[in-house]
Amino acid sequence: MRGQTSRRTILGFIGPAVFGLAIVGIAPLIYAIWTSLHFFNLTKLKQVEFIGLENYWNVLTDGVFWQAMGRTFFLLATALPLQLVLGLGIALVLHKPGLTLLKTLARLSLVLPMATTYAVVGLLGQVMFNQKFGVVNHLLGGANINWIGDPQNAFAMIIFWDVWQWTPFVTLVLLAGLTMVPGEVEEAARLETKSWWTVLRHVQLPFLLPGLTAVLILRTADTLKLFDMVFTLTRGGPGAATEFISLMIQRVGFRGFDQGLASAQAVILLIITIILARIYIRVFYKEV
Amino acid sequence: MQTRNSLLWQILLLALVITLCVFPFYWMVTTSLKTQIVALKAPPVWIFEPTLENYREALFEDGVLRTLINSLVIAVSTTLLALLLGVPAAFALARFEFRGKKDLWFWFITNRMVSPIVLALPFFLIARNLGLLDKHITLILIYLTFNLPIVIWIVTDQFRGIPYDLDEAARLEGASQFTIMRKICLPLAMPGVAVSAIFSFIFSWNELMFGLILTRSEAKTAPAMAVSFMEGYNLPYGKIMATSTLIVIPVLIFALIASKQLVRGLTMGAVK
Amino acid sequence: MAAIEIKGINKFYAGMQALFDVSLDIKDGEFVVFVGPSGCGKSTLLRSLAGLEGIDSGTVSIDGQDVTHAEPADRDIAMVFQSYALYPHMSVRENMEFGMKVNGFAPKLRQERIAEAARILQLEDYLDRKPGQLSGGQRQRVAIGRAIVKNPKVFLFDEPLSNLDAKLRVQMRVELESLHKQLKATMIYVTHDQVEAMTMADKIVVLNAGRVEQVGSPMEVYHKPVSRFVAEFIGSPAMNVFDASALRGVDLDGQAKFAGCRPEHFEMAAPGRGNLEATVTVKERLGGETLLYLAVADGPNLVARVDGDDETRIGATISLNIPPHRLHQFDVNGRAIR
Amino acid sequence: MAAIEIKGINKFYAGMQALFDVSLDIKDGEFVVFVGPSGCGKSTLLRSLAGLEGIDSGTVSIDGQDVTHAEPADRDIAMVFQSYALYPHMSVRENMEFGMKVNGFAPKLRQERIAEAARILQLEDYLDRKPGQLSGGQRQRVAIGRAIVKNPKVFLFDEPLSNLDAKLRVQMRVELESLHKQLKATMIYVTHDQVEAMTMADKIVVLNAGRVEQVGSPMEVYHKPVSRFVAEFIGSPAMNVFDASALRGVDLDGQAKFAGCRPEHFEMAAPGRGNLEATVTVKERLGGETLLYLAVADGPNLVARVDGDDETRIGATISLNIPPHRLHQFDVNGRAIR
Amino acid sequence: DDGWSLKEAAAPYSGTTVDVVFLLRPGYEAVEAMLPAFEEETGIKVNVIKHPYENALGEQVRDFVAGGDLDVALIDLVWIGSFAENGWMVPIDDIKAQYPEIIDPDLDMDDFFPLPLNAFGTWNGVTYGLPFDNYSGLLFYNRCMLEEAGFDGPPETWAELKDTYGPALTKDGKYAFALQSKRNETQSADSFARMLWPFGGSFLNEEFRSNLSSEESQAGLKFRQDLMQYMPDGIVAYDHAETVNGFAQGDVAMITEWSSFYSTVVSPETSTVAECVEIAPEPKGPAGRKPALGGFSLAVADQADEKEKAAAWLFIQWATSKANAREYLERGGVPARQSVYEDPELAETFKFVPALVESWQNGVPEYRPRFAEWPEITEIVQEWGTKMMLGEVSTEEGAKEIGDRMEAVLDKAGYYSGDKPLAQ
Ligand SMILES: Nc1ncnc2c1ncn2[C@@H]1O[C@H](COP(=O)(O)OP(=O)(O)OP(=O)(O)O)[C@@H](O)[C@H]1O
Ligand SMILES: Nc1ncnc2c1ncn2[C@@H]1O[C@H](COP(=O)(O)OP(=O)(O)OP(=O)(O)O)[C@@H](O)[C@H]1O
Ligand SMILES: [Mg+2]
Ligand SMILES: [Mg+2]
Repeated sequence: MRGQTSRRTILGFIGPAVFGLAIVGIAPLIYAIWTSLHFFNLTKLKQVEFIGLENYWNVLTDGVFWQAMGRTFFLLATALPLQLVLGLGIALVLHKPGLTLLKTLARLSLVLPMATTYAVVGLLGQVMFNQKFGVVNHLLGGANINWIGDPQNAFAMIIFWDVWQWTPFVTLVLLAGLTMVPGEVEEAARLETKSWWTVLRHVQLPFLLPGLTAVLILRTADTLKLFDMVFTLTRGGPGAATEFISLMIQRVGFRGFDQGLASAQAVILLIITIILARIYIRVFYKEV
Repeated sequence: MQTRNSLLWQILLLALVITLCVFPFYWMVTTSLKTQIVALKAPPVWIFEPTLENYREALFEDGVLRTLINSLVIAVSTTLLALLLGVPAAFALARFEFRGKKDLWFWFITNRMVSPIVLALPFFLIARNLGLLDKHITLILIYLTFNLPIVIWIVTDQFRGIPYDLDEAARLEGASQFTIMRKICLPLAMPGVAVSAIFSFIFSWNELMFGLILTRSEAKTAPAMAVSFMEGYNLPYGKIMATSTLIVIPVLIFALIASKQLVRGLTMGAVK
Repeated sequence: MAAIEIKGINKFYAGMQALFDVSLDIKDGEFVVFVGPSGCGKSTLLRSLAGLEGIDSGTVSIDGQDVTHAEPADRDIAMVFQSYALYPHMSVRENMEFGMKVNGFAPKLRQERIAEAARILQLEDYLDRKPGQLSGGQRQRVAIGRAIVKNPKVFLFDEPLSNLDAKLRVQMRVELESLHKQLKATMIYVTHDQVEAMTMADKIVVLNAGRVEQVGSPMEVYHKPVSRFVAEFIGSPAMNVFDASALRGVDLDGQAKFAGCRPEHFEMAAPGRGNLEATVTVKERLGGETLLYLAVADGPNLVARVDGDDETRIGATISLNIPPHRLHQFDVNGRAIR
Repeated sequence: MAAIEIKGINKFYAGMQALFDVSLDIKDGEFVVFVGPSGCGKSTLLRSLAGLEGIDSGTVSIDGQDVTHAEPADRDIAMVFQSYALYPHMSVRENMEFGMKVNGFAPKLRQERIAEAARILQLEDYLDRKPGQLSGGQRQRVAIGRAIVKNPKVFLFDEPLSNLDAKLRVQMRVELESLHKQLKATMIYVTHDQVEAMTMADKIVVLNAGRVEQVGSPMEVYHKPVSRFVAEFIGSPAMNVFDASALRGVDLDGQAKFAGCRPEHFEMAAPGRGNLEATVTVKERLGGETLLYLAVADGPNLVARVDGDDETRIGATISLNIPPHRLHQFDVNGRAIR
Repeated sequence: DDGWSLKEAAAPYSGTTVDVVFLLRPGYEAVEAMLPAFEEETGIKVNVIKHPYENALGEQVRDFVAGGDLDVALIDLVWIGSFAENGWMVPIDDIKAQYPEIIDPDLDMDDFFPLPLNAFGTWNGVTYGLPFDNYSGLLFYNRCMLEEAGFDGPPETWAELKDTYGPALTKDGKYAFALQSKRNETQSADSFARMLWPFGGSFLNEEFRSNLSSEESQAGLKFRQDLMQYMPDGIVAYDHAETVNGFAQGDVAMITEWSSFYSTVVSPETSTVAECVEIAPEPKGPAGRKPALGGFSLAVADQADEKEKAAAWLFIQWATSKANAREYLERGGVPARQSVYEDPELAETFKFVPALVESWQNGVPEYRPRFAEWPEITEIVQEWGTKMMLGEVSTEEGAKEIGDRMEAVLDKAGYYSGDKPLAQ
């Protein structure tokens, strides 16, 4: 009977969302795709012309684009594992019984980074990581580390803030997954072994997979979209050390005004994201 | 059966987590109470005479108050709209069988992945043509592109976790699908709805790019205001941090109130 | 209060057939119990009657009206789910009220019916509690109450007492029986509990792998099973069925391949004079009665039910008689021979 | 194969006391059954033994060794959970193998044990299925198999058969008993099923609201309940307990406030000559036996268990005798008077 | 006086609203403070939309492209080519022709310093904007620190700054010099270009090809690399604010910054070295004194309707007028009116005035190329300029990258195919 709901009913439920999203999502996207096939520079609108896939070709052969892409994936490859490991660790501790008050407190404070505006994180980063008057160097025993002006350090700083901001999210998703493990299943495993790792790997992990997939998809998409925090913190600098793909697209599209090229870059970015999401779902989102 | 040692480790880790989460926030608040001279002291000072001058200036001279109200109106409206559109769609995805369901679900999710930079200019031009620039409604609508997917994702999973028995019982009693959703499933999916509302609110509240490009003054949002102080000429750190604090506090209150729901609603499909 | 006619129902799940040409006549006001092993299609049949499950062929009529394609809500049926399916966020009162509300009953009538049902089910003190604050038995009663207030033509119960402990089960069983007397509605009841089936049913329907195996009164299916399947399914402990050749001095039908006797129908015979000679291997004392597990040399293992005070020792050899009217005979396909 | 000594266990849940000073001696190889009403602390006690639940005072020793603070994994205990608690993502084989694998058993040994357990439990055909693809009974057997392959000193079963239908229950009960004989392990078994408790136990422990009410052999608790609570809890249908004043011509103890008699122990007397005069109100025919529900004028409602062929009519008045050795007497606090 | 008054001229336009983008800089704050008087007198409402510099161009471009609300174009020196080619501004002559009655008889175009008027008011011989917020690069130096190190005056040449002052002033966590080089317009305008011109280099040669690999350009860029040893670490992350802060906190002895920072470094509220601040023109290079030049003019936007155009003009004319120049200066702005600086007393309160006036005598208008392609080119310069400074590429490699990419942009724009005349 689950298959027998009338077409009209289904449409009634799902239609408004599809329609709404189509208008606000698809129409601009189509426009962007149209732009990507043109020479479309905001300051030279008199010269708009159809140039086929030239923008795409230019993007795909542009070393700077791929460097930004590489940087972005490097960030993903460093920050995401950190977030997963830390998030998992904290989730496991929070999941254990006992220490109720402290754990409630910890759970509440996890909300703080999540709720902090991304742009504010960058501003805060400027204040805290300032070489001279920043509290971070001060806490490191008066170290004189040049965080913002040194390519490696700036990158490390971005990783720090990304981890700071998103580990709580990962933690909460994984914690939710852990609470889904039936208590007796977990206990059955604890009768067999003392090793938390064995319990995690063989018993809890399968329950975490849907949440992990969600985290992977969302974090990947968000890293590829990462803009606000870096923009306010380093603006992609020093040099191009923290110029991630979205900063680059923003620069091309809104500072260089070449919307055609920027659209092409963005469309390529979207395709990459979708492919990755599909892969994640295929690899990880198996049914428990 | 926990050994004393493992307890100790847990306490340490939790303390570290709490400190790391809270400290930047603490620093933001204290910096917002400093004058520019104190804020720039090296090494940084921990004890100083706090001033509310930054807040006064931000709120009453630079119009941060108005942008906060704008952000509030926009974030609340878009969240409500996303729930209004998303909850029924989630119900359909969880409860009905129809062709292309999986693809439709994925398409919804895909919207969450589109970079705002792609949509910003087209939306700007469209909004301009419709006379919708610098209007709340514009942001309320475009924020749907990332709120609706989140609502649909989380709420679909919550609906899936509700025993189908309940639907059937209600159907036998003559309830329509809409009544079943509203009276039976929605109350039970509340944790998920709450979480999706929190995230929807947080994401909208924090959004910068659209806010920067699609508004100017009438509908200017708080994050757009905060970065507008970032003139390379002069960085009024105290004022920036005061604005930041003002931005973070509402969403924080909102999130803390609802934090009880957070874990229950974030199962992301782990219900099996 | 309605007669139900089921004609030739077939039901498939994703290519797998769950019901095979099921036909049944249920009289107005009858109490019908469906029994059968797990997975035989009891719930499927019930759900098909309710309209919760579409059927692939066949018809269902209620009171002479074809409802095969009617919406569940239009069939005037109430169903009590095995899992209760109470709305967890509504109070007991709201649970009962919901159906009447969506059907536009006047508030006054709603309150009257709820009060009446609560009285019958002794739920008066719990009307404002949520299901989570009730014990299993109380939840069960709420689920029944939700069905009662609807005042339907037909009640469907899907294993409604399976989650209760022995004592509560007995209580509830008696309550349901008196309810049936009071309301005179047609009731269809799925259970895997022998005692429930035997005590409550006007008519028992034994299902086997999606087919109706036998329909009859409790005593009929108990005393005159049409097949080995029914014989072994009804009664606890089950009927002893064994190769007919193990019997001595019994007049068997020519077709008889298997013989059967219920544990409680064996009679002790003088040593060497019975139809079977057996050794006691295990003795289970249940208080009021005792089960003897018996081994027949080169023959079947049997169970006999004897008095609670029985003094037979383990290892003892005893001689058993099967009174002729207690003997069941089955042919090679397991069909009973009369 | 281990003796278990429990001394003065107290257990609190968030301020609420769940176990009160529970002490028990369980001999090596004994089969002990815990019974008691829902919420009385059976599971809590079992879980405390397994170390899954910390206790607030008291000690637990296994084989003379204090394990009060040992990790669950170090107690050499296998537990079969009421809900099976199978690992949903592992096949039957992997479910059984998991414990051995993490404890570093050699692959060959693992396969041998699994094969052996699968043979005993008739699971050979299902080894590669996931739990979701099994019927309830099969899942149950996998859970037991997972315990068996561990070859532990102590087995704990928490209502392991509660989800099975009557037939499967009987089968599994017998299988568990023979397993006990074969392995000679100490087994502790929680159930609310009367038959299981009576047939399987060497020793029954009756729990009431977190306290041990009585410990004894099945026949002891059946025939010599120490309190009204035990008397009414053990046996189905329950013992009839009523105000002693309703009895005629019986020699009662001076302290006796309540009298009791089990349904199966009434004897028919000549009209007017029994200890009680009663009217039959309801008659339940269960096949092998019949239950008579009786009303005593101005007195209690009783249940009597009589022969399956009993011909008494509803509405008939009958006279009942209680043989003196079948009469139970309780004082005003519900303690049995001997 | 022929009886012209602002009030009367503005009467037909009373009630009109003029939308204009302002920056968060001292000159704009000065005018904002003066605005109520204008609004009261004219009945014209000026709606100020504030943006940081980095956002101001994008905001305006989008608005003009979409036919938005802005009635005034705020034109940076490097934007004028783009704005003019897109027809987003109205030439002043057109205004004069169309609205003769609102032209202030005392407009006196000749009173503007020719350099700013030419550089950020004029394109291809047509004047669109009146100089409003005007900068010249100046050398700010900390007299006390210099004296302590034994210098009694500022360096005269860049080489002197590096070779003599550099080693002497860089010690104990203090630095001789700081050059704001953050990767945005600051990098190309304040850092990269600043070192090209004094050494005889330039972005482009006569044929509009890259001149960055020329000996002179390379000399300048190499000099910048060398000079970094006397600058704080992470100078590539320094924007104006950090540089000025460093100076104001006494960590840096000398900076080359815009005139408009004067108020910041002499105010005790923001500076700990207010007493020691002195100003000099930027040092000379082998090619002479070529100080940085920057600034903004205001022009009437083409998209405004008739009334708004008139009102916009009235506002622009008022804001840049001779009559208001003194007040503007005193409130922290830097007017481009020659007449206002003639008062000799001024140099005592505003120490930067002599240096400023001197700088505007011999600046380079095309200090940064002003053509329409600059927004794209500056992005290229910013990226590779910072990479050079970080040592990720050599000055030669960097110059080549910038050159190639810049030429590609120019090629696409049609300069080489002859579709477009070689501007400037
Ligand atoms: N939704 C479904 N999809 C596919 N097969 C199903 C579905 N529901 C039931 N079945 C199959 O149909 C058959 C009958 O199922 P049904 O639930 O009617 O059994 P039942 O008699 O109620 O058993 P039980 O006593 O265990 O409740 C079973 O073999 C079952 O596996
Ligand atoms: N985690 C817990 N927190 C608080 N109270 C609990 C918890 N677990 C059990 N209890 C309480 O402790 C008492 C004993 O519970 P326990 O689970 O041992 O009962 P039980 O005898 O196993 O009952 P059942 O037959 O219903 O399984 C009950 O009153 C129960 O409400
Ligand atoms: Mg069923
Ligand atoms: Mg229990």
